[in-house]
Amino acid sequence: MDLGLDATERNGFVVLAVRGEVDVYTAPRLRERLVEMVSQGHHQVVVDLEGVDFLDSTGLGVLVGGLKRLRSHEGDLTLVCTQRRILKVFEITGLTKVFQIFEDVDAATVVASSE
Amino acid sequence: MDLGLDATERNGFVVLAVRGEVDVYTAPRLRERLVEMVSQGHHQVVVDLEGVDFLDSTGLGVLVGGLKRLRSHEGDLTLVCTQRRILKVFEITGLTKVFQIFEDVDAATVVASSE
Amino acid sequence: MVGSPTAVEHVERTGGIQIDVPAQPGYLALVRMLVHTLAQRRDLDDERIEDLVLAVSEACGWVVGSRLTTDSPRPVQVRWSESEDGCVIEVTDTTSHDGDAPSVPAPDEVELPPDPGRAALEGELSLPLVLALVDEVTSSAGPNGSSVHITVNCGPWDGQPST
Amino acid sequence: MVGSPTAVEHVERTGGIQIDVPAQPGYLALVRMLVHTLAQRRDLDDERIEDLVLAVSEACGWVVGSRLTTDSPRPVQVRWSESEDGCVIEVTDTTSHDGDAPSVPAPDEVELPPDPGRAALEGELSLPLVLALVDEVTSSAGPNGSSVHITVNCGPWDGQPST
Ligand SMILES: Nc1ncnc2c1ncn2[C@@H]1O[C@H](COP(=O)(O)OP(=O)(O)O)[C@@H](O)[C@H]1O
Ligand SMILES: Nc1ncnc2c1ncn2[C@@H]1O[C@H](COP(=O)(O)OP(=O)(O)O)[C@@H](O)[C@H]1O
Repeated sequence: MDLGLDATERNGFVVLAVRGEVDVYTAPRLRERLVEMVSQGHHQVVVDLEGVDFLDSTGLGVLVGGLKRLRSHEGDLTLVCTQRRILKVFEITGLTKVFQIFEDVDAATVVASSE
Repeated sequence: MDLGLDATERNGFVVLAVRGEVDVYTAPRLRERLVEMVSQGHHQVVVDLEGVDFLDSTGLGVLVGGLKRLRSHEGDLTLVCTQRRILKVFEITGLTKVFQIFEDVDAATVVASSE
Repeated sequence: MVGSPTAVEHVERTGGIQIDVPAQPGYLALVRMLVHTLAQRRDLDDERIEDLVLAVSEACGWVVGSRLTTDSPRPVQVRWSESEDGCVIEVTDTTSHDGDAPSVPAPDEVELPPDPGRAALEGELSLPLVLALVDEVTSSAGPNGSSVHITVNCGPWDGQPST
Repeated sequence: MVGSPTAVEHVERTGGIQIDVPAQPGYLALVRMLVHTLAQRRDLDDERIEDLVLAVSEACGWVVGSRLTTDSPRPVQVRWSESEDGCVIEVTDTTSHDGDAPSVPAPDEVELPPDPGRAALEGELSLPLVLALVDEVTSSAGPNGSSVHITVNCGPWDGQPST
Protein backbone atom coordinates (compact mmCIF):
# COMPACT_ATOMS: atom_id res chain seq x y z
CA MET A 1 0.00 0.00 0.00
CA ASP A 2 2.91 2.30 0.63
CA LEU A 3 4.33 4.62 -1.94
CA GLY A 4 7.55 6.39 -1.06
CA LEU A 5 8.40 9.59 -2.91
CA ASP A 6 11.73 11.23 -2.12
CA ALA A 7 12.97 14.19 -4.10
CA THR A 8 16.60 15.35 -4.11
CA GLU A 9 18.45 17.85 -6.27
CA ARG A 10 21.50 16.95 -8.33
CA ASN A 11 23.30 18.94 -11.01
CA GLY A 12 20.18 20.99 -11.60
CA PHE A 13 17.99 17.90 -11.94
CA VAL A 14 15.38 16.85 -9.45
CA VAL A 15 15.60 13.13 -8.78
CA LEU A 16 12.35 11.64 -7.55
CA ALA A 17 13.00 8.23 -6.00
CA VAL A 18 9.85 6.13 -6.02
CA ARG A 19 9.52 3.19 -3.64
CA GLY A 20 6.80 0.59 -3.37
CA GLU A 21 3.83 -0.15 -5.59
CA VAL A 22 2.53 2.19 -8.26
CA ASP A 23 -1.01 1.11 -9.07
CA VAL A 24 -4.55 2.48 -9.48
CA TYR A 25 -4.54 3.36 -5.79
CA THR A 26 -1.16 5.03 -5.43
CA ALA A 27 -0.57 6.49 -8.91
CA PRO A 28 -2.59 9.66 -8.13
CA ARG A 29 -0.02 10.52 -5.43
CA LEU A 30 2.78 10.20 -7.97
CA ARG A 31 0.82 12.37 -10.41
CA GLU A 32 0.26 15.08 -7.77
CA ARG A 33 3.92 15.09 -6.87
CA LEU A 34 4.98 15.49 -10.50
CA VAL A 35 2.48 18.31 -11.03
CA GLU A 36 3.77 20.01 -7.89
CA MET A 37 7.37 19.74 -9.05
CA VAL A 38 6.54 21.30 -12.41
CA SER A 39 4.64 24.13 -10.76
CA GLN A 40 7.66 24.76 -8.50
CA GLY A 41 9.73 25.31 -11.61
CA HIS A 42 11.61 21.99 -11.65
CA HIS A 43 11.69 21.11 -15.31
CA GLN A 44 14.47 18.52 -15.47
CA VAL A 45 13.08 15.54 -13.63
CA VAL A 46 14.58 12.09 -13.18
CA VAL A 47 12.18 9.46 -11.84
CA ASP A 48 14.20 6.72 -10.16
CA LEU A 49 12.22 3.47 -10.38
CA GLU A 50 14.86 1.24 -8.75
CA GLY A 51 12.80 0.94 -5.55
CA VAL A 52 9.53 0.14 -7.32
CA ASP A 53 8.08 -3.33 -6.69
CA PHE A 54 5.10 -3.05 -8.96
CA LEU A 55 4.07 -0.72 -11.78
CA ASP A 56 0.82 -1.02 -13.68
CA SER A 57 -0.64 0.73 -16.72
CA THR A 58 -2.00 3.53 -14.53
CA GLY A 59 1.55 4.24 -13.43
CA LEU A 60 2.69 4.30 -17.04
CA GLY A 61 -0.05 6.83 -17.79
CA VAL A 62 1.10 9.07 -14.94
CA LEU A 63 4.73 8.96 -16.08
CA VAL A 64 3.78 9.82 -19.66
CA GLY A 65 1.55 12.60 -18.31
CA GLY A 66 4.54 14.00 -16.40
CA LEU A 67 6.75 13.75 -19.46
CA LYS A 68 4.20 15.61 -21.59
CA ARG A 69 3.77 18.36 -19.01
CA LEU A 70 7.53 18.82 -18.63
CA ARG A 71 8.17 18.86 -22.36
CA SER A 72 5.57 21.62 -22.71
CA HIS A 73 7.85 23.58 -20.33
CA GLU A 74 10.95 22.82 -22.42
CA GLY A 75 11.91 20.29 -19.75
CA ASP A 76 12.21 16.52 -19.67
CA LEU A 77 11.36 13.48 -17.58
CA THR A 78 13.78 10.59 -17.75
CA LEU A 79 13.82 7.31 -15.89
CA VAL A 80 16.31 5.24 -13.94
CA CYS A 81 15.51 1.56 -14.14
CA THR A 82 17.48 -1.67 -14.34
CA GLN A 83 14.89 -4.01 -12.84
CA ARG A 84 13.86 -6.55 -15.44
CA ARG A 85 10.27 -6.83 -14.18
CA ILE A 86 9.73 -3.09 -14.53
CA LEU A 87 11.66 -2.62 -17.79
CA LYS A 88 9.54 -5.37 -19.29
CA VAL A 89 6.38 -3.31 -18.87
CA PHE A 90 7.97 -0.43 -20.80
CA GLU A 91 9.18 -2.84 -23.48
CA ILE A 92 5.85 -4.58 -24.01
CA THR A 93 3.97 -1.32 -24.32
CA GLY A 94 6.51 0.33 -26.60
CA LEU A 95 7.27 3.07 -24.06
CA THR A 96 11.01 2.40 -24.25
CA LYS A 97 10.78 4.55 -27.38
CA VAL A 98 9.11 7.36 -25.44
CA PHE A 99 11.32 7.56 -22.36
CA GLN A 100 15.04 7.86 -22.00
CA ILE A 101 15.90 5.15 -19.50
CA PHE A 102 19.21 5.25 -17.62
CA GLU A 103 21.10 2.63 -15.66
CA ASP A 104 21.69 4.82 -12.65
CA VAL A 105 21.13 8.30 -11.28
CA ASP A 106 24.69 9.35 -12.18
CA ALA A 107 24.09 8.67 -15.85
CA ALA A 108 20.69 10.36 -15.73
CA THR A 109 22.05 13.56 -14.18
CA VAL A 110 25.00 14.23 -16.45
CA VAL A 111 24.75 17.90 -17.39
CA ALA A 112 24.12 18.24 -21.10
CA SER A 113 22.61 20.96 -23.26
CA SER A 114 19.15 20.90 -21.79
CA GLU A 115 17.59 24.11 -23.13
CA MET B 1 4.07 -23.42 3.97
CA ASP B 2 7.63 -24.38 4.67
CA LEU B 3 8.76 -26.19 7.75
CA GLY B 4 12.48 -26.53 8.27
CA LEU B 5 13.73 -29.29 10.56
CA ASP B 6 17.46 -29.47 11.20
CA ALA B 7 18.90 -31.87 13.75
CA THR B 8 22.41 -31.56 15.18
CA GLU B 9 24.12 -33.30 18.09
CA ARG B 10 25.61 -31.46 21.04
CA ASN B 11 26.89 -32.82 24.36
CA GLY B 12 24.79 -35.94 23.92
CA PHE B 13 21.64 -33.95 23.17
CA VAL B 14 19.95 -33.79 19.80
CA VAL B 15 19.00 -30.24 18.98
CA LEU B 16 16.12 -30.00 16.50
CA ALA B 17 15.97 -26.51 15.03
CA VAL B 18 12.49 -25.77 13.70
CA ARG B 19 11.99 -23.02 11.14
CA GLY B 20 8.79 -21.64 9.65
CA GLU B 21 5.18 -22.23 10.54
CA VAL B 22 3.96 -25.08 12.72
CA ASP B 23 0.25 -25.49 12.05
CA VAL B 24 -2.38 -28.11 11.23
CA TYR B 25 -0.67 -28.66 7.88
CA THR B 26 2.96 -28.90 8.96
CA ALA B 27 2.71 -30.28 12.52
CA PRO B 28 2.50 -33.90 11.30
CA ARG B 29 6.00 -33.53 9.83
CA LEU B 30 7.32 -32.35 13.19
CA ARG B 31 5.56 -35.26 14.89
CA GLU B 32 7.11 -37.79 12.48
CA ARG B 33 10.54 -36.35 13.01
CA LEU B 34 10.24 -36.56 16.78
CA VAL B 35 8.98 -40.15 16.58
CA GLU B 36 11.89 -41.02 14.29
CA MET B 37 14.39 -39.47 16.69
CA VAL B 38 13.03 -41.46 19.61
CA SER B 39 13.11 -44.68 17.61
CA GLN B 40 16.74 -43.95 16.69
CA GLY B 41 17.56 -43.90 20.39
CA HIS B 42 17.87 -40.14 20.84
CA HIS B 43 16.25 -39.54 24.20
CA GLN B 44 17.57 -36.11 25.17
CA VAL B 45 15.95 -33.75 22.71
CA VAL B 46 16.08 -29.97 22.57
CA VAL B 47 13.57 -28.36 20.24
CA ASP B 48 14.86 -24.97 19.19
CA LEU B 49 11.88 -22.73 18.38
CA GLU B 50 13.86 -19.56 17.68
CA GLY B 51 13.20 -19.84 13.94
CA VAL B 52 9.47 -20.46 14.29
CA ASP B 53 7.17 -17.76 12.89
CA PHE B 54 3.89 -19.34 13.88
CA LEU B 55 2.85 -22.06 16.30
CA ASP B 56 -0.72 -23.16 16.83
CA SER B 57 -2.41 -25.54 19.24
CA THR B 58 -1.70 -28.49 16.96
CA GLY B 59 2.00 -27.70 17.32
CA LEU B 60 1.62 -27.59 21.09
CA GLY B 61 -0.01 -31.02 20.96
CA VAL B 62 2.87 -32.45 18.94
CA LEU B 63 5.47 -31.03 21.33
CA VAL B 64 3.66 -32.45 24.36
CA GLY B 65 3.33 -35.76 22.51
CA GLY B 66 7.10 -35.77 21.98
CA LEU B 67 7.74 -34.94 25.61
CA LYS B 68 5.47 -37.77 26.77
CA ARG B 69 7.11 -40.29 24.44
CA LEU B 70 10.62 -39.25 25.53
CA ARG B 71 9.79 -39.32 29.23
CA SER B 72 8.48 -42.87 28.81
CA HIS B 73 12.05 -43.66 27.62
CA GLU B 74 13.60 -41.89 30.62
CA GLY B 75 14.45 -39.02 28.30
CA ASP B 76 13.32 -35.42 28.05
CA LEU B 77 12.24 -32.79 25.55
CA THR B 78 13.14 -29.23 26.38
CA LEU B 79 12.63 -26.05 24.40
CA VAL B 80 14.69 -23.06 23.37
CA CYS B 81 12.53 -20.00 22.96
CA THR B 82 12.90 -16.29 23.60
CA GLN B 83 10.38 -14.99 21.05
CA ARG B 84 7.58 -13.23 22.88
CA ARG B 85 4.91 -14.23 20.36
CA ILE B 86 5.73 -17.91 20.77
CA LEU B 87 6.33 -17.85 24.55
CA LYS B 88 2.93 -16.22 24.93
CA VAL B 89 1.20 -19.29 23.53
CA PHE B 90 2.90 -21.47 26.13
CA GLU B 91 2.03 -19.00 28.88
CA ILE B 92 -1.66 -18.68 27.98
CA THR B 93 -2.13 -22.43 27.83
CA GLY B 94 -0.20 -23.16 31.04
CA LEU B 95 2.41 -25.20 29.19
CA THR B 96 5.26 -23.18 30.68
CA LYS B 97 4.70 -25.48 33.68
CA VAL B 98 5.08 -28.56 31.49
CA PHE B 99 8.20 -27.68 29.48
CA GLN B 100 11.60 -26.52 30.55
CA ILE B 101 12.22 -23.51 28.34
CA PHE B 102 15.77 -22.23 27.84
CA GLU B 103 17.11 -18.95 26.53
CA ASP B 104 19.56 -20.54 24.12
CA VAL B 105 20.91 -23.86 22.93
CA ASP B 106 23.98 -23.53 25.19
CA ALA B 107 21.84 -23.39 28.30
CA ALA B 108 19.66 -26.24 27.05
CA THR B 109 22.60 -28.57 26.38
CA VAL B 110 24.50 -28.20 29.63
CA VAL B 111 25.33 -31.72 30.72
CA ALA B 112 23.56 -32.53 33.97
CA SER B 113 22.53 -35.75 35.62
CA SER B 114 20.13 -36.96 32.97
CA GLU B 115 19.51 -40.57 33.99
CA MET C 1 -30.43 -21.77 0.38
CA VAL C 2 -32.99 -18.94 0.18
CA GLY C 3 -31.74 -16.00 2.19
CA SER C 4 -28.22 -17.33 2.30
CA PRO C 5 -25.95 -14.32 2.35
CA THR C 6 -23.72 -14.62 -0.64
CA ALA C 7 -20.24 -13.22 -0.84
CA VAL C 8 -21.56 -10.41 -2.99
CA GLU C 9 -24.18 -9.43 -0.45
CA HIS C 10 -21.65 -9.57 2.35
CA VAL C 11 -19.30 -7.16 0.60
CA GLU C 12 -22.18 -4.89 -0.35
CA ARG C 13 -23.49 -4.75 3.17
CA THR C 14 -20.23 -4.34 4.97
CA GLY C 15 -17.67 -3.21 2.43
CA GLY C 16 -15.74 -6.18 3.78
CA ILE C 17 -13.90 -9.04 2.23
CA GLN C 18 -14.72 -12.70 1.89
CA ILE C 19 -12.48 -15.56 1.01
CA ASP C 20 -13.57 -19.12 0.42
CA VAL C 21 -10.90 -21.79 0.60
CA PRO C 22 -11.03 -25.58 0.59
CA ALA C 23 -11.34 -26.97 4.14
CA GLN C 24 -7.85 -28.46 3.99
CA PRO C 25 -4.88 -27.84 6.28
CA GLY C 26 -2.74 -26.42 3.49
CA TYR C 27 -4.95 -23.39 3.06
CA LEU C 28 -4.73 -22.06 6.61
CA ALA C 29 -1.48 -20.26 5.83
CA LEU C 30 -3.25 -18.38 3.05
CA VAL C 31 -6.03 -17.27 5.37
CA ARG C 32 -3.46 -16.17 7.94
CA MET C 33 -1.63 -14.11 5.36
CA LEU C 34 -4.85 -12.42 4.34
CA VAL C 35 -5.90 -11.65 7.92
CA HIS C 36 -2.41 -10.38 8.68
CA THR C 37 -2.49 -8.01 5.73
CA LEU C 38 -5.97 -6.73 6.54
CA ALA C 39 -5.18 -6.28 10.23
CA GLN C 40 -2.02 -4.30 9.47
CA ARG C 41 -4.20 -1.61 8.00
CA ARG C 42 -5.85 -1.01 11.36
CA ASP C 43 -4.53 0.60 14.48
CA LEU C 44 -3.23 -2.66 15.96
CA ASP C 45 0.28 -3.34 17.18
CA ASP C 46 2.23 -6.37 15.94
CA GLU C 47 1.41 -8.47 18.97
CA ARG C 48 -2.33 -7.98 18.66
CA ILE C 49 -2.15 -8.67 14.94
CA GLU C 50 -0.38 -11.95 15.62
CA ASP C 51 -2.91 -12.83 18.31
CA LEU C 52 -5.75 -12.23 15.87
CA VAL C 53 -4.06 -14.23 13.12
CA LEU C 54 -3.55 -17.16 15.48
CA ALA C 55 -7.15 -16.99 16.69
CA VAL C 56 -8.56 -17.03 13.16
CA SER C 57 -6.21 -19.84 12.16
CA GLU C 58 -7.36 -21.91 15.16
CA ALA C 59 -11.01 -21.31 14.27
CA CYS C 60 -10.37 -22.40 10.68
CA GLY C 61 -8.62 -25.44 12.12
CA TRP C 62 -11.84 -26.41 13.91
CA VAL C 63 -13.61 -26.59 10.57
CA VAL C 64 -10.72 -28.42 8.89
CA GLY C 65 -10.48 -30.84 11.82
CA SER C 66 -14.18 -31.64 11.66
CA ARG C 67 -13.78 -32.51 7.97
CA LEU C 68 -10.93 -34.95 8.20
CA THR C 69 -13.43 -37.74 8.59
CA THR C 70 -16.09 -36.57 6.15
CA ASP C 71 -14.18 -35.57 3.01
CA SER C 72 -16.74 -32.90 2.13
CA PRO C 73 -15.67 -30.51 -0.61
CA ARG C 74 -17.46 -27.56 0.96
CA PRO C 75 -15.16 -24.65 1.76
CA VAL C 76 -14.28 -22.72 4.88
CA GLN C 77 -15.57 -19.20 4.49
CA VAL C 78 -13.73 -16.35 6.15
CA ARG C 79 -15.35 -12.95 6.18
CA TRP C 80 -13.65 -9.79 7.30
CA SER C 81 -15.81 -6.81 8.26
CA GLU C 82 -14.77 -3.69 10.02
CA SER C 83 -16.07 -0.54 11.60
CA GLU C 84 -14.58 2.49 13.33
CA ASP C 85 -13.96 0.61 16.54
CA GLY C 86 -13.10 -2.91 15.53
CA CYS C 87 -12.91 -5.81 13.13
CA VAL C 88 -15.02 -8.93 13.06
CA ILE C 89 -13.80 -12.09 11.41
CA GLU C 90 -16.45 -14.69 10.77
CA VAL C 91 -15.29 -18.25 10.14
CA THR C 92 -18.06 -20.37 8.68
CA ASP C 93 -18.30 -24.10 8.30
CA THR C 94 -20.52 -24.35 5.23
CA THR C 95 -21.40 -27.99 5.89
CA SER C 96 -23.25 -27.26 9.12
CA HIS C 97 -26.98 -26.97 9.08
CA ASP C 98 -29.35 -24.39 10.36
CA GLY C 99 -29.55 -24.39 14.13
CA ASP C 100 -26.20 -26.06 14.39
CA ALA C 101 -24.28 -23.24 16.05
CA PRO C 102 -20.95 -24.31 17.46
CA SER C 103 -21.10 -23.75 21.17
CA VAL C 104 -18.58 -21.19 22.27
CA PRO C 105 -18.77 -20.63 26.02
CA ALA C 106 -18.37 -17.16 27.47
CA PRO C 107 -14.69 -16.48 28.17
CA ASP C 108 -15.21 -16.43 31.91
CA GLU C 109 -16.77 -19.89 31.76
CA VAL C 110 -13.69 -21.30 30.11
CA GLU C 111 -11.16 -22.37 32.64
CA LEU C 112 -7.64 -23.21 31.79
CA PRO C 113 -7.42 -26.99 31.79
CA PRO C 114 -5.98 -28.16 35.14
CA ASP C 115 -3.66 -30.49 33.22
CA PRO C 116 -2.51 -28.50 30.18
CA GLY C 117 -0.26 -31.35 29.03
CA ARG C 118 -3.15 -33.77 28.75
CA ALA C 119 -5.33 -31.03 27.25
CA ALA C 120 -2.69 -30.35 24.58
CA LEU C 121 -2.62 -34.01 23.61
CA GLU C 122 -6.39 -34.09 23.34
CA GLY C 123 -6.60 -30.90 21.28
CA GLU C 124 -8.43 -29.05 24.01
CA LEU C 125 -6.19 -26.00 24.21
CA SER C 126 -7.52 -24.40 21.07
CA LEU C 127 -10.65 -22.79 22.45
CA PRO C 128 -9.07 -21.37 25.64
CA LEU C 129 -6.26 -20.04 23.49
CA VAL C 130 -8.61 -18.25 21.09
CA LEU C 131 -10.64 -16.79 23.96
CA ALA C 132 -7.47 -15.42 25.53
CA LEU C 133 -6.19 -13.89 22.32
CA VAL C 134 -9.07 -11.72 21.14
CA ASP C 135 -11.71 -9.43 22.59
CA GLU C 136 -14.82 -11.42 21.84
CA VAL C 137 -15.75 -14.82 20.46
CA THR C 138 -19.34 -15.70 19.67
CA SER C 139 -21.05 -18.21 17.46
CA SER C 140 -24.12 -18.34 15.29
CA ALA C 141 -25.92 -20.61 12.89
CA GLY C 142 -27.56 -19.62 9.67
CA PRO C 143 -28.62 -21.01 6.33
CA ASN C 144 -25.03 -20.61 5.21
CA GLY C 145 -23.53 -22.80 7.90
CA SER C 146 -22.36 -22.42 11.47
CA SER C 147 -20.02 -19.59 12.25
CA VAL C 148 -17.57 -18.41 14.84
CA HIS C 149 -17.27 -14.62 15.10
CA ILE C 150 -13.98 -13.25 16.34
CA THR C 151 -13.90 -9.60 17.33
CA VAL C 152 -10.91 -7.42 17.97
CA ASN C 153 -11.40 -3.87 19.17
CA CYS C 154 -9.18 -1.34 17.47
CA GLY C 155 -9.03 2.18 16.13
CA PRO C 156 -9.99 3.23 12.65
CA TRP C 157 -8.03 3.05 9.45
CA ASP C 158 -4.51 4.30 9.46
CA GLY C 159 -4.97 5.04 5.78
CA GLN C 160 -8.25 4.48 4.01
CA PRO C 161 -7.85 2.06 1.08
CA SER C 162 -10.77 3.49 -0.86
CA THR C 163 -10.61 6.29 -3.42
CA MET D 1 -29.94 -14.88 -9.47
CA VAL D 2 -31.08 -18.49 -10.00
CA GLY D 3 -28.15 -20.54 -11.18
CA SER D 4 -25.62 -17.97 -10.04
CA PRO D 5 -22.54 -19.88 -8.99
CA THR D 6 -21.88 -18.98 -5.41
CA ALA D 7 -18.46 -18.95 -3.82
CA VAL D 8 -19.30 -22.22 -2.10
CA GLU D 9 -20.21 -23.94 -5.35
CA HIS D 10 -17.08 -22.64 -7.01
CA VAL D 11 -14.82 -24.09 -4.36
CA GLU D 12 -16.75 -27.36 -4.35
CA ARG D 13 -16.52 -27.72 -8.10
CA THR D 14 -12.92 -26.74 -8.52
CA GLY D 15 -11.25 -26.98 -5.14
CA GLY D 16 -10.29 -23.40 -5.93
CA ILE D 17 -10.36 -20.17 -4.03
CA GLN D 18 -12.57 -17.15 -4.30
CA ILE D 19 -12.08 -13.72 -2.88
CA ASP D 20 -14.59 -10.91 -2.99
CA VAL D 21 -13.28 -7.42 -2.37
CA PRO D 22 -14.83 -3.98 -2.70
CA ALA D 23 -14.33 -2.54 -6.18
CA GLN D 24 -12.00 0.15 -4.87
CA PRO D 25 -8.40 0.88 -5.84
CA GLY D 26 -7.07 0.16 -2.34
CA TYR D 27 -7.96 -3.51 -2.56
CA LEU D 28 -5.96 -4.36 -5.66
CA ALA D 29 -2.81 -4.86 -3.59
CA LEU D 30 -4.62 -7.48 -1.54
CA VAL D 31 -5.68 -9.37 -4.65
CA ARG D 32 -2.15 -9.21 -5.98
CA MET D 33 -0.75 -10.61 -2.77
CA LEU D 34 -3.22 -13.49 -2.89
CA VAL D 35 -2.49 -14.30 -6.54
CA HIS D 36 1.24 -14.08 -5.84
CA THR D 37 0.97 -16.54 -2.97
CA LEU D 38 -1.18 -18.97 -4.91
CA ALA D 39 1.03 -18.79 -8.00
CA GLN D 40 4.16 -19.50 -5.96
CA ARG D 41 2.79 -22.92 -5.24
CA ARG D 42 2.86 -23.81 -8.92
CA ASP D 43 5.77 -24.55 -11.18
CA LEU D 44 6.18 -20.94 -12.32
CA ASP D 45 9.34 -18.89 -12.20
CA ASP D 46 9.38 -15.46 -10.55
CA GLU D 47 9.01 -13.59 -13.80
CA ARG D 48 5.91 -15.48 -14.88
CA ILE D 49 4.43 -15.07 -11.42
CA GLU D 50 4.93 -11.32 -11.62
CA ASP D 51 3.44 -11.26 -15.12
CA LEU D 52 0.36 -13.07 -13.88
CA VAL D 53 0.01 -10.81 -10.86
CA LEU D 54 0.20 -7.72 -13.07
CA ALA D 55 -2.33 -9.16 -15.52
CA VAL D 56 -4.85 -9.93 -12.77
CA SER D 57 -4.30 -6.53 -11.18
CA GLU D 58 -4.96 -4.83 -14.52
CA ALA D 59 -8.15 -6.83 -15.02
CA CYS D 60 -9.35 -5.86 -11.53
CA GLY D 61 -8.49 -2.28 -12.44
CA TRP D 62 -10.92 -2.47 -15.35
CA VAL D 63 -13.74 -3.23 -12.95
CA VAL D 64 -12.60 -0.61 -10.45
CA GLY D 65 -12.24 1.95 -13.24
CA SER D 66 -15.72 1.28 -14.54
CA ARG D 67 -17.08 1.93 -11.04
CA LEU D 68 -15.51 5.27 -10.38
CA THR D 69 -18.55 6.94 -11.89
CA THR D 70 -21.27 4.66 -10.51
CA ASP D 71 -20.42 4.23 -6.81
CA SER D 72 -21.90 0.72 -6.77
CA PRO D 73 -21.11 -1.30 -3.66
CA ARG D 74 -20.92 -4.56 -5.57
CA PRO D 75 -17.55 -6.30 -5.24
CA VAL D 76 -14.93 -7.51 -7.65
CA GLN D 77 -14.82 -11.27 -7.52
CA VAL D 78 -11.57 -13.08 -8.15
CA ARG D 79 -11.62 -16.83 -8.54
CA TRP D 80 -8.57 -19.00 -8.70
CA SER D 81 -8.92 -22.48 -10.17
CA GLU D 82 -6.20 -24.83 -11.19
CA SER D 83 -5.53 -28.10 -12.93
CA GLU D 84 -2.47 -30.18 -13.74
CA ASP D 85 -1.46 -27.96 -16.61
CA GLY D 86 -2.45 -24.47 -15.61
CA CYS D 87 -4.29 -21.92 -13.54
CA VAL D 88 -7.28 -19.85 -14.49
CA ILE D 89 -8.06 -16.61 -12.73
CA GLU D 90 -11.53 -15.26 -13.32
CA VAL D 91 -12.13 -11.60 -12.56
CA THR D 92 -15.83 -10.80 -12.41
CA ASP D 93 -17.59 -7.48 -12.42
CA THR D 94 -20.69 -8.34 -10.42
CA THR D 95 -22.61 -5.29 -11.61
CA SER D 96 -22.69 -6.40 -15.23
CA HIS D 97 -25.76 -8.09 -16.57
CA ASP D 98 -26.31 -11.28 -18.45
CA GLY D 99 -25.09 -11.04 -22.01
CA ASP D 100 -22.79 -8.20 -21.12
CA ALA D 101 -19.48 -9.93 -21.76
CA PRO D 102 -16.55 -7.57 -21.90
CA SER D 103 -15.10 -7.87 -25.37
CA VAL D 104 -11.57 -9.16 -25.26
CA PRO D 105 -10.13 -9.42 -28.74
CA ALA D 106 -7.92 -12.35 -29.66
CA PRO D 107 -4.27 -11.53 -28.91
CA ASP D 108 -3.34 -11.46 -32.59
CA GLU D 109 -6.03 -8.88 -33.26
CA VAL D 110 -4.57 -6.56 -30.69
CA GLU D 111 -1.89 -4.38 -32.15
CA LEU D 112 0.48 -2.35 -30.12
CA PRO D 113 -0.77 1.22 -30.29
CA PRO D 114 1.25 3.11 -32.91
CA ASP D 115 1.62 5.98 -30.44
CA PRO D 116 2.23 4.33 -27.06
CA GLY D 117 2.60 7.70 -25.35
CA ARG D 118 -0.87 8.81 -26.35
CA ALA D 119 -2.22 5.33 -25.58
CA ALA D 120 -0.71 5.49 -22.07
CA LEU D 121 -2.43 8.81 -21.42
CA GLU D 122 -5.74 7.44 -22.59
CA GLY D 123 -5.46 4.24 -20.54
CA GLU D 124 -5.30 2.07 -23.63
CA LEU D 125 -2.17 0.14 -22.76
CA SER D 126 -3.85 -2.11 -20.22
CA LEU D 127 -5.38 -4.66 -22.57
CA PRO D 128 -2.31 -5.11 -24.83
CA LEU D 129 -0.23 -5.45 -21.67
CA VAL D 130 -2.41 -8.18 -20.22
CA LEU D 131 -2.53 -10.07 -23.52
CA ALA D 132 1.27 -10.00 -23.69
CA LEU D 133 1.75 -11.19 -20.12
CA VAL D 134 -0.31 -14.38 -19.95
CA ASP D 135 -1.12 -17.37 -22.11
CA GLU D 136 -4.80 -16.78 -22.73
CA VAL D 137 -7.39 -14.12 -22.03
CA THR D 138 -11.07 -14.73 -22.71
CA SER D 139 -14.29 -13.24 -21.48
CA SER D 140 -17.73 -14.45 -20.63
CA ALA D 141 -21.01 -13.21 -19.24
CA GLY D 142 -23.20 -15.01 -16.79
CA PRO D 143 -25.87 -14.39 -14.20
CA ASN D 144 -23.09 -13.51 -11.81
CA GLY D 145 -21.67 -10.69 -13.89
CA SER D 146 -19.22 -10.33 -16.72
CA SER D 147 -15.86 -11.99 -16.37
CA VAL D 148 -12.39 -11.95 -17.79
CA HIS D 149 -10.61 -15.29 -17.63
CA ILE D 150 -6.83 -15.21 -17.46
CA THR D 151 -5.01 -18.47 -18.08
CA VAL D 152 -1.41 -19.30 -17.39
CA ASN D 153 -0.03 -22.67 -18.43
CA CYS D 154 2.18 -24.29 -15.84
CA GLY D 155 3.15 -27.57 -14.31
CA PRO D 156 1.44 -29.18 -11.34
CA TRP D 157 1.89 -28.54 -7.68
CA ASP D 158 5.33 -28.34 -6.31
CA GLY D 159 3.90 -29.47 -3.01
CA GLN D 160 0.25 -30.33 -2.59
CA PRO D 161 -1.38 -28.19 0.10
CA SER D 162 -4.00 -30.77 1.01
CA THR D 163 -3.69 -33.50 3.64
N1 LIG E 1 -16.99 -25.27 15.75
C1 LIG E 1 -16.46 -25.03 16.95
N2 LIG E 1 -16.82 -23.92 17.62
C2 LIG E 1 -16.31 -23.66 18.82
N3 LIG E 1 -15.40 -24.42 19.43
C3 LIG E 1 -15.00 -25.53 18.80
C4 LIG E 1 -15.52 -25.89 17.55
N4 LIG E 1 -14.94 -27.05 17.18
C5 LIG E 1 -14.10 -27.38 18.16
N5 LIG E 1 -14.13 -26.47 19.14
C6 LIG E 1 -13.31 -26.45 20.32
O1 LIG E 1 -11.96 -26.52 19.89
C7 LIG E 1 -11.22 -27.41 20.70
C8 LIG E 1 -10.59 -28.49 19.85
O2 LIG E 1 -11.61 -29.11 19.10
P1 LIG E 1 -11.59 -30.65 18.76
O3 LIG E 1 -12.92 -30.98 18.17
O4 LIG E 1 -11.10 -31.40 19.92
O5 LIG E 1 -10.55 -30.63 17.57
P2 LIG E 1 -9.32 -31.61 17.32
O6 LIG E 1 -9.46 -32.77 18.23
O7 LIG E 1 -9.48 -31.95 15.88
O8 LIG E 1 -8.13 -30.74 17.58
C9 LIG E 1 -12.19 -27.95 21.73
O9 LIG E 1 -11.93 -27.26 22.93
C10 LIG E 1 -13.58 -27.64 21.20
O10 LIG E 1 -14.44 -27.26 22.23
N1 LIG F 1 -14.21 -5.35 -18.92
C1 LIG F 1 -13.22 -5.30 -19.83
N2 LIG F 1 -12.87 -6.40 -20.49
C2 LIG F 1 -11.87 -6.36 -21.38
N3 LIG F 1 -11.15 -5.25 -21.65
C3 LIG F 1 -11.47 -4.14 -21.02
C4 LIG F 1 -12.52 -4.09 -20.07
N4 LIG F 1 -12.60 -2.82 -19.60
C5 LIG F 1 -11.64 -2.13 -20.21
N5 LIG F 1 -10.95 -2.92 -21.05
C6 LIG F 1 -9.80 -2.54 -21.86
O1 LIG F 1 -8.85 -2.00 -20.96
C7 LIG F 1 -8.28 -0.83 -21.50
C8 LIG F 1 -8.48 0.34 -20.55
O2 LIG F 1 -9.84 0.46 -20.25
P1 LIG F 1 -10.55 1.86 -20.03
O3 LIG F 1 -12.02 1.64 -20.00
O4 LIG F 1 -9.98 2.85 -20.98
O5 LIG F 1 -10.07 2.15 -18.55
P2 LIG F 1 -9.52 3.50 -17.93
O6 LIG F 1 -9.75 4.60 -18.88
O7 LIG F 1 -10.30 3.65 -16.64
O8 LIG F 1 -8.06 3.19 -17.67
C9 LIG F 1 -8.92 -0.60 -22.84
O9 LIG F 1 -8.01 -1.06 -23.83
C10 LIG F 1 -10.18 -1.46 -22.85
O10 LIG F 1 -10.41 -2.05 -24.11
